[in-house]
Amino acid sequence: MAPAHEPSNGTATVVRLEGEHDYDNSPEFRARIEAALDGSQGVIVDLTEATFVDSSVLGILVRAMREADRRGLSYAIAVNPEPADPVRHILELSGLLGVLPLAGNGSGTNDSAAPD
Amino acid sequence: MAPAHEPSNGTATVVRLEGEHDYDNSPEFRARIEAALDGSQGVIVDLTEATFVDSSVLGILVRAMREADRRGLSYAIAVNPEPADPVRHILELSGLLGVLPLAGNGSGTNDSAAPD
Amino acid sequence: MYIGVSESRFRTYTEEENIDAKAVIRFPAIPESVPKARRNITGHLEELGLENDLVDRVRLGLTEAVANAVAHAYRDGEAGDVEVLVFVHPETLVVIVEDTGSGPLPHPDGTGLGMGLPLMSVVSDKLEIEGERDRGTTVRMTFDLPGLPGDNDTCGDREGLGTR
Amino acid sequence: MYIGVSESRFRTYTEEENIDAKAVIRFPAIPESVPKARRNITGHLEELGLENDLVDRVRLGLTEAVANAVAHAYRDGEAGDVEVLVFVHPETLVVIVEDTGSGPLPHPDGTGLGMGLPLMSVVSDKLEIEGERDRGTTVRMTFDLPGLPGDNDTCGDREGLGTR
Ligand SMILES: Nc1ncnc2c1ncn2[C@@H]1O[C@H](COP(=O)(O)OP(=O)(O)O)[C@@H](O)[C@H]1O
Ligand SMILES: Nc1ncnc2c1ncn2[C@@H]1O[C@H](COP(=O)(O)OP(=O)(O)O)[C@@H](O)[C@H]1O
Repeated sequence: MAPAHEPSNGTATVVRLEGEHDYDNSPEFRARIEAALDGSQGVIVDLTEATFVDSSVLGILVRAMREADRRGLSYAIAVNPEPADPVRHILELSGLLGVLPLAGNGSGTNDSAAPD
Repeated sequence: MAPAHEPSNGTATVVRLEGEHDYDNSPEFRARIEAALDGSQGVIVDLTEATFVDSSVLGILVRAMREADRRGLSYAIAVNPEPADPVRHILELSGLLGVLPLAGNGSGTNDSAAPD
Repeated sequence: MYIGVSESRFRTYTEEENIDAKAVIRFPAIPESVPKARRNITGHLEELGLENDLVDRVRLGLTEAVANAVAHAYRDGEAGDVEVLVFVHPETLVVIVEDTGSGPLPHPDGTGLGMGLPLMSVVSDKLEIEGERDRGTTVRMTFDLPGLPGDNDTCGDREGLGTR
Repeated sequence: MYIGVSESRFRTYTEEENIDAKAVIRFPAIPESVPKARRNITGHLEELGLENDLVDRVRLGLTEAVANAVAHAYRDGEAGDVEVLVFVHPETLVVIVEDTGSGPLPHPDGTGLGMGLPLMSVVSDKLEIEGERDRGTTVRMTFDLPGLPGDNDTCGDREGLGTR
């Protein structure tokens, strides 16, 4: 299901999630994000087309942020700005909207975790 | 309260906990165990004189185990063998009796996390 | 109408409280059951005409509870089932997720970030966990239904949950 | 005798259930209150003549709940209080720990291993968590008292908790 090569945006690889992601299919997402961290100078996770994420996905997002930080890679999450967007709502409920570095709407390369 | 130099047993440093340890005083324990990991080839945590530990202490014990493993240091926990011992009971309740490497009663240098 | 699940703690709830179960479903405790259970419950929530905020919260809470049964309940033995019961009790929506596994046990070696239980408690108005060693875990989440006196602003508050 | 705690969810419990509170104590939500609350409750448990297994479990559950209020409830604002209520309700011992902080929220950045909530659920026969955003969290742990029909072996099972 995962594309063999993720599209890359400038120097950052974009990992796009579509549809529903949970404990069942999140290992796939983990593999994609790990490959992206290994193969580029930064990662943008695009959640604008995702319709559901659970704590296993949230855990992967947090761990990847730490890993990007440790390696000095840029890292950002793109979320649908609509307040009613279910994934935005889940990030709010989980308290992660204030923790994860958000990219400009759906496109940007906001380097919230820029190398020093 | 913590001795400046922990007694060492062979090549392992013994970190002994007495009395009740919880969220309030566990930072002290964390500092002692970290110093022991830094300054020796192994650590024995002696809980035989401890009368209470909470999850903050359990978390430190688990993290130290991982750290010792990573560094190739020996690591063992000495627990009172009495089934009624409250600290043994807490380790049982938490499922950690099967996870932490237990030393022979109160003395041994069981190297459950021996360097390879 | 209550669909009997033998030897289930569900029975106690539904009989004691004399309520009509909206849905009782049993799934094998395997990863594929997580999205299945969520999709199944979504149908029932839509029938009930609940608002989106509440639907999002119920879907997340249910997913976490089912995923925990799959991930943790049957670690040391044969995999069993996970059952989901949803019903409307006068002024609340109740979601019960039950397994017959180990009972709640910490697993400090786990790969999770431990967000499941706090999330279940955030999304619901009340979270209850009962379990017994080797006899399984029952998670019960209660959601106040909006439009009822006094409960209204609970949901409102939660909707506006801060970003830090 | 109930010692009134104004604006407390305790009031609801004790009034609705018409019970005699064994102890209501309020502590500032600071680390020193964790051992203080535990020592205080231990006195009450001894008065009740409970067996060691149960005393160990109650002490651990209480410690975890108070430590959570201290560590998590007042992260984003002024530190407040944590209140502890203990009472015997016909066949159970009930321990309630309440704060007026953030309400339950996951903190994935935390340093904890996330063992507190599962431990509270392991030690007690029932764990209930209620909370409201910015209005605090109430944790209620119910412990079956031994020697009562049917509940006896619950405790027995728990004592024999496996080593893995
Ligand atoms: N149904 C269950 N059966 C056994 N243990 C459980 C169950 N649900 C939760 N637990 C225990 O509670 C812990 C915390 O759960 P949770 O907060 O969802 O975090 P995570 O699943 O990320 O570890 C789990 O690691 C597990 O040890
Ligand atoms: N009283 C509380 N107020 C706010 N949040 C809480 C409270 N108790 C628990 N939490 C949330 O639940 C999470 C899990 O708690 P716990 O299982 O005790 O793990 P830990 O304290 O190690 O993080 C905490 O990290 C915190 O985010």
